[in-house]
Amino acid sequence: MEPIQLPEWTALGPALLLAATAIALFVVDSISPRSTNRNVLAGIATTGSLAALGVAVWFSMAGVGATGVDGFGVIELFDGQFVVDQLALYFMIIVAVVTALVVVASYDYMAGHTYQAEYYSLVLLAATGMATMAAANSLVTIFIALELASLPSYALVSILKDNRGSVEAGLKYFLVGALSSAIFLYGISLVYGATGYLQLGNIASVIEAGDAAAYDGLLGLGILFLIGGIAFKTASVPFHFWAPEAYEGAPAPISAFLSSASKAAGFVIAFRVFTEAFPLEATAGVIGIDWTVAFVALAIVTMTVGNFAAATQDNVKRMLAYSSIGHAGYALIGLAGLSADGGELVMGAAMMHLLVYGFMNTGAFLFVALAEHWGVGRTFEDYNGLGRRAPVACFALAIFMFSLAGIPPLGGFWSKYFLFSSALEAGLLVVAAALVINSALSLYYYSRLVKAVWIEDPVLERDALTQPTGLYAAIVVAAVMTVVLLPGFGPVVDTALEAAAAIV
Amino acid sequence: MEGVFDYAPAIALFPLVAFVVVLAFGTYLPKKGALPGIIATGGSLLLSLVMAAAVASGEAYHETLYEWAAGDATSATGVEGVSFTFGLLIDPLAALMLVIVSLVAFLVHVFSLGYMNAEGETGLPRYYAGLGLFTFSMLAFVVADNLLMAFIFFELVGLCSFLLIGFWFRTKSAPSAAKKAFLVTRFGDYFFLIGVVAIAATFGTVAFAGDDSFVTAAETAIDGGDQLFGFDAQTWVTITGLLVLGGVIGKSAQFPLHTWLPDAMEGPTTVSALIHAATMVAAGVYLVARMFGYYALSPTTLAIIAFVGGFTALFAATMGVVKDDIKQVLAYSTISQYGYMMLGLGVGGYVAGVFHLMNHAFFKALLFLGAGAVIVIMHHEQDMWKMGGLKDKAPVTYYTFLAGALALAGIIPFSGFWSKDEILYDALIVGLEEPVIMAAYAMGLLAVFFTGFYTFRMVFLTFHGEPRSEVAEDPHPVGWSIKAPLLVLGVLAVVAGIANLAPVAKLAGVDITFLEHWLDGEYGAIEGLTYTAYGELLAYETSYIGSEQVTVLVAAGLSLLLAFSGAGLAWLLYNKPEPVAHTERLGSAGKVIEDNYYQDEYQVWLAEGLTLPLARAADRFDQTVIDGIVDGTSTASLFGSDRIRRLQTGIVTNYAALIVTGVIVLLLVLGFLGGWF
Amino acid sequence: MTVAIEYYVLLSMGLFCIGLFGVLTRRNALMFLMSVELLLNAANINLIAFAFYHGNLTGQVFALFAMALAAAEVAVGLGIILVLYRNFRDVDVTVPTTMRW
Amino acid sequence: MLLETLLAVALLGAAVVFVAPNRIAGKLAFAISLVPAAISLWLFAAFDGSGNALLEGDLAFESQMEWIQFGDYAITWFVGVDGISLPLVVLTTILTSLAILSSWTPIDERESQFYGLILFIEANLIGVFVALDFFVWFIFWEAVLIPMYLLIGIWGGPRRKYAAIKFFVYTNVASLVMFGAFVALVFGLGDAVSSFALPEITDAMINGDGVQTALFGVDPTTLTALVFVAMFLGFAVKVPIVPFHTWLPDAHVEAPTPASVLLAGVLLKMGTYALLRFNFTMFPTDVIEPFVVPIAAIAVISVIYGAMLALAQTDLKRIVAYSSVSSMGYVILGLIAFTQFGVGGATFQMVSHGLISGLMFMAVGVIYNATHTRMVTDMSGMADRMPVAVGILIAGAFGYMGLPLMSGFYGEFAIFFGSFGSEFLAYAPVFTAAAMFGIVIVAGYLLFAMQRAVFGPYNLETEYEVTRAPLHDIAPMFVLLGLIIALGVAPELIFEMITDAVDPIIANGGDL
Repeated sequence: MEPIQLPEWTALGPALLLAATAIALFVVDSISPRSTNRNVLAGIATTGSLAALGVAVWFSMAGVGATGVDGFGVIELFDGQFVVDQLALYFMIIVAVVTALVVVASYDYMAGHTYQAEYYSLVLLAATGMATMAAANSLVTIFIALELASLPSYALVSILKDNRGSVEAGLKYFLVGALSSAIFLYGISLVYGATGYLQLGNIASVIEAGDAAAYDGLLGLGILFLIGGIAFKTASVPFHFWAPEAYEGAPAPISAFLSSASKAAGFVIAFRVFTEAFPLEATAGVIGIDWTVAFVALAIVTMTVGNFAAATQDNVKRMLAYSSIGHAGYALIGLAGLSADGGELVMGAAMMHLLVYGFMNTGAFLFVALAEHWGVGRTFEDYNGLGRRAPVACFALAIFMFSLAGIPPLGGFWSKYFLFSSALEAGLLVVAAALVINSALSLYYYSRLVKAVWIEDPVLERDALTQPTGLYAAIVVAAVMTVVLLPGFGPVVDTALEAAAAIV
Repeated sequence: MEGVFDYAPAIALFPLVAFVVVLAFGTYLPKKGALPGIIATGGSLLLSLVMAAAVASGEAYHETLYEWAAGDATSATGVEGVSFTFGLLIDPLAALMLVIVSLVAFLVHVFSLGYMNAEGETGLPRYYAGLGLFTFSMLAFVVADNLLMAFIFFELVGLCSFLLIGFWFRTKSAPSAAKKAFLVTRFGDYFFLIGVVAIAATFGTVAFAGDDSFVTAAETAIDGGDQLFGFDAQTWVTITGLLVLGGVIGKSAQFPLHTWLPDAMEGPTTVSALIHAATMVAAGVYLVARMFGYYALSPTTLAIIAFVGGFTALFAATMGVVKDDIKQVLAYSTISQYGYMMLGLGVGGYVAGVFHLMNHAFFKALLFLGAGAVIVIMHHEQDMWKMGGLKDKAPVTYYTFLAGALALAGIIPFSGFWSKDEILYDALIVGLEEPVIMAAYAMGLLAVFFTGFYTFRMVFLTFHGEPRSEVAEDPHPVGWSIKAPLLVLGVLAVVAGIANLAPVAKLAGVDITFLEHWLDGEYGAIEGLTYTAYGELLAYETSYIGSEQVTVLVAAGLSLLLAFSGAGLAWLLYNKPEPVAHTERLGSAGKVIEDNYYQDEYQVWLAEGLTLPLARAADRFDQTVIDGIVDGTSTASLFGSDRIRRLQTGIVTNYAALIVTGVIVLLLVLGFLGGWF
Repeated sequence: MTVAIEYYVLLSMGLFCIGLFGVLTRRNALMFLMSVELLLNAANINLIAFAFYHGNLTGQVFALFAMALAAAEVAVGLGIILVLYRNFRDVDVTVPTTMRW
Repeated sequence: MLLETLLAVALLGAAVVFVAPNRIAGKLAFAISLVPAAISLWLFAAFDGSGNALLEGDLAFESQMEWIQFGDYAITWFVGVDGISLPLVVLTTILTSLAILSSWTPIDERESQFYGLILFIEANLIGVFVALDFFVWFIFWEAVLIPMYLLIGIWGGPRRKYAAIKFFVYTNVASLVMFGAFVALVFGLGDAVSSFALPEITDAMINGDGVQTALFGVDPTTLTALVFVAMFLGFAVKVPIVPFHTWLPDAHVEAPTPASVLLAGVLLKMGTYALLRFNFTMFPTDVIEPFVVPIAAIAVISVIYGAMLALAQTDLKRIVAYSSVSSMGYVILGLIAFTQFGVGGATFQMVSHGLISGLMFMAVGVIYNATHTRMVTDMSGMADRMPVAVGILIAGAFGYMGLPLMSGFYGEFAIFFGSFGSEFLAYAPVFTAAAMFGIVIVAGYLLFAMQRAVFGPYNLETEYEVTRAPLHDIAPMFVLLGLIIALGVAPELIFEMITDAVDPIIANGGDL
């Protein structure tokens, strides 16, 4: 129990801190627009994201949003437009972690670039949006938060204005994003039409009361369009098309940020919307079908497309991009496996996966950032023999790869196993089988990267590579966390399950 | 004398110590390791004699010394638990064999001083270590009190044989011969091992002697009419007996697994004398004698043993006729003689078989060592056509060799006559009742003629006539270390027959069949392992031509007649100053014989013409089909991957189209399932 | 006299389809962007119509939000199209295909 | 906590060596590896357990603690040893030390990484054998792949990349199959189990009612059978059993000598160990029964087919690799015989084959170090220049052939004896006799190779003088040879402990 009772609005502390940091960065930059003090900017951004992380962890540990005896209970703000429960805090933690890693890594990556302050503040604004998504409890706030996350992301992807790849990536991301958000908005309007409400809880009550029975087609179409919007954010098939290009063309830290944090944020709204607003049984009564069927199909197709497309890539970043799509497929199991009589196990497993993914995938992309910082090139062949020059970073890369492949003894194994086991328990034999097959395939291309850096001989002799502190620190922290999560997975399981139980 | 048996393990362990010492320090020892070997085998010989004396004083020894492994396994006959042990069984048979083996081993060690050391061979520690290990294994095999232990040392002597045949490993032929020797005997041992396993699994014991021996158990099972592994007990005993016989046939170089022995002559002649004539090859026959009680239970097996023995005796003898290499002649002669022993045992002539085993050990070791001496004299020339006239230049060698030859040819009164005659007599009396045995007897008898012929052809070509090469005119002198063993063995070859003058005994009615009494347990013995006990188990009927005496005379007369004819023919053809080859006269038959009836060819074909291509085909199958499926899976996946990534065309309009398509597909599927339309 | 809700929905759907058609066929980035605006406005029509239908203001308020967001989106979009033009000397969205497969 | 210490020493040792300078890495790793070896020998001496670890046996050095609770199932840290696992642990530690020693000569780049990986692999191998919770076991089981992948990939031969990735992906796919099947089994057990502790699951399978819940519409009996088959297939790749063996020759041939030593010596035993622990301990005999004859047939085919493949090879390492396939066939035969001698002999054979194949690979490696070729066709008369190494190679070859008084013979004999009289296996004598023919073929190909490679006139054309190997190459081989002979002369050294742990398994067969 806390000795001091904080005012209720502080429950959104992590998001607010991120927003404040973004504004602070603007302010600092406005004080002397002509000079750029990178240390100060990066310091502020790091401090802000770490503070947000600290607060989120603190809240989570202290029992904010926990429903138990020693918890504070779920905190609802602005008439239930926002809600801070364990789920929200859990995802805020993920977002904050990734943000912190990305910000630290960007210090070196962005060295020499213009628009430093803008860069950091856009990152933090996007993070704010994502943190807000975690707490949003109404389709309105969800949409706004989503846009708050998306718009800075478009800008961030194309921030390397003279880089054709970056611009192309930004364009594609933006166009697909615009289309998707339009579809999402249209879905919201249909759901609103069918139920008359935008707040999740109210929608559920209407459906449960059977008042929406007359609008089965409308509601069904609306739900389908909502799935579309979410699929865009999580980079799931068929809305994944932006991802390979955006991740490939964007500055690598941004790729890391988008593929980890943005995806997690996409999943949190998916989890919340579908559990809170569309109770499975009642919705099925209206639209005549379990919406989990859609997620089953999406999960299988997404993981298969992602993994298969990743298998033969030559460009490392693009391989990681497709792998990221594959992982979205894994996490979709969290929704596919929901059932009327519970499902916190499967959703919890998906949440665990997103946390671990936050470390290992961010780490992997940050390694790419490091490689871009060195200027060694982009393909597997360019990476050949890096292990001789930069053993520590490459060791970390091996950890990320094997963890992404989900093989022990790394954190990725646990979350993948829990997904698998809960899918089995949910009776999704086909999904579980697809998970296994795709994992087997993924091992091939992940180990290809390990092979490149550790096994292959360098194509040409390199000079010693620099060791940028920020990038190294971020990578090492991510790697250590990926390893430590193996023995220390117990608390993660407990937290994730509790968070999932909050909404299921 | 009872306490002396406590020292029995030392008989085998002495040479083992010598092996270790020589292996570790041989290079630094004087005589490069010969001395430890001589001392060890000498010690073994002394102890063996002491054991023999102890047995003569009425003792026998059967003791389990070490439990190798044990466990619970219920045998087919219902025995609970099994233990595999190392133990000693020193009965008259073993004691006799101990003396033979240690004596020959000792003499060969001494001989080696002249044959190997004096000739400046390199790698001598390896040689003496091999001899030591061999002697150890062979002695341990002899005293083994159970079938598994026997198998273990049976294999180890095979290893030593391999190592020693391949002593001159820098040549092409020696390693090849060593490999062949090991492989062919291994093929026999495969059946032997199945036999051991089968016997152990059937009876829960592998002991040779005592109440819990597998022999007793088998007897009980047959009497009780048990069903074992789906066969009636009698058949099963036959099957297992035949399986063990596989090892015997391999090791004792019986048809069809005899092909390795002639090749084994690539080894040093001393090794040939010790391993490939006197002792290791005898191991097979000894094993049959050792578990004779078991074979006695199965007339079928015995008949097969007899037939194989008789056939091999004739078969090998014919091949010996045309060989030009002195060692080759001896090698085929060895095969042939072991055929006799098998014949003897197969017709129930336990004493006769063992008797011939003993005599053969002496005279064949003598002949090989004599041949070794000749080879030294001839500066390592082995072709008899390049020799001649050595009679006067090397009298000791000549006369001892002649004694051995007379014994081998079965000329009265040399040792070989007595034992061979006894075998043929035993075969004849059984053969009068059993046609199969009669056929075996006939072949054995016919072989006597060939034996006489090739033996004396060898003697005449080597020692008589004029020297046919420069080296034969200027022979290399040999030292005492060569002469002394020859003399010892020469004396034995002449007089060893006294041990069992059965025909004399039968004709004159004098009780001078010492060996028979020895093996029949009149001194010390283990119950059940006696000639009489075996006789009771045997199911053979016997009959005589007229009376027993007449039969003895007929048998002896026939074999002597044939032996003399063979020797006489050799005298006619080859005892000339300048003998010429007569092989051409045999025509196409001669060609067949010279090529050893194509036995090597078909066996080599089995290995290289059939197995190897089969292996290569399997390898190709493995590389293409099985591995192809594995690689194909990965190729297919990667192909699929390549297709799927083509979805990503890079054109954003296509993406929008695909997104819309995806949504529509989902809409149609969900709508159809949900009944929205 | 009120127009039945179905007509609003049909209108918005028609608009949506027009927008979609534009998205699929227009290669000019600006046209693409305008088509997206059509899509958004289709949703807005729905929101407002349903707000009227359901008798609460949530939809109308949300429509305002949506318009503001659409404006922001256009701002970002125009920026991106600007740099697109600088880099590719064209605003055809099918031209930038350096990254594919 | 002794087992934890054992693991921790190896893991920390790996970390220390990883950051040590290349110059001293080899010696440092050897020194560190002596510690686990000493601990494991001490464990061996102080072993006081009895019975089978999974069947309510009295465990030695066990410890168990909470780890993760997910849904209805607890995952615990649970380790301990019994008579089956302890010999394998000792084998692992000793073989690792010796493998490190034998790497001093061939490994001349990135030493610290190499030795670090070796120690890391050692830790995981120990973990596989001591783990008693499914997840602890599986984590170590899979973790072995990574260092081996890198060892083959970085320090391997010309086709190392292909071999490494094939090894990695193939065995991992197999693990996934097995893993999925096992998880399904545990779910099928329903409320009967509350954790992934192997003894608990075994208890539910053997003494409890077994699988009672239908899963995915598959009835419990079929489900159990399917799981049995899937797990068998999963382990079959690891063992490997024909036709899942093709990764092995590639991996063996390309791997650097010390990795081959560990691969053949210990990694293959993981598969047979797991088969014993899972398939043949956890499943009641009536589940196994329908598969007995097919499995025995596969075992025999592995023996004969593997031997035939070995016969067709000219690369010494490839010969030894295929002969491993052949030898593992014996182990399967022993396991399926389901008698004390069969299963005990199979376990014995695991240890024995570990020592012998380790010895063979070392000997081949030493010759390779000197000649830079392994092709039988390229060599001739090596005995002339390297008498000691060749002598040991020959000794190893005879060990492989099952020469009596070397450990291989006892293993094979016990297997044959156990399977010949097996009442569980129909036509046991026929299968046994057929499998035994392997001892002829093995003699054939090894002697054939010896004859061509080490005997005959010396005529290898090298640009340098081929000389005797240094002591630190020879010494480990002598140690192995000593162990092989010691176990051959006195198999009871470990066989007693093994049978003690095997007996409860056999007892479960009831009145077979």
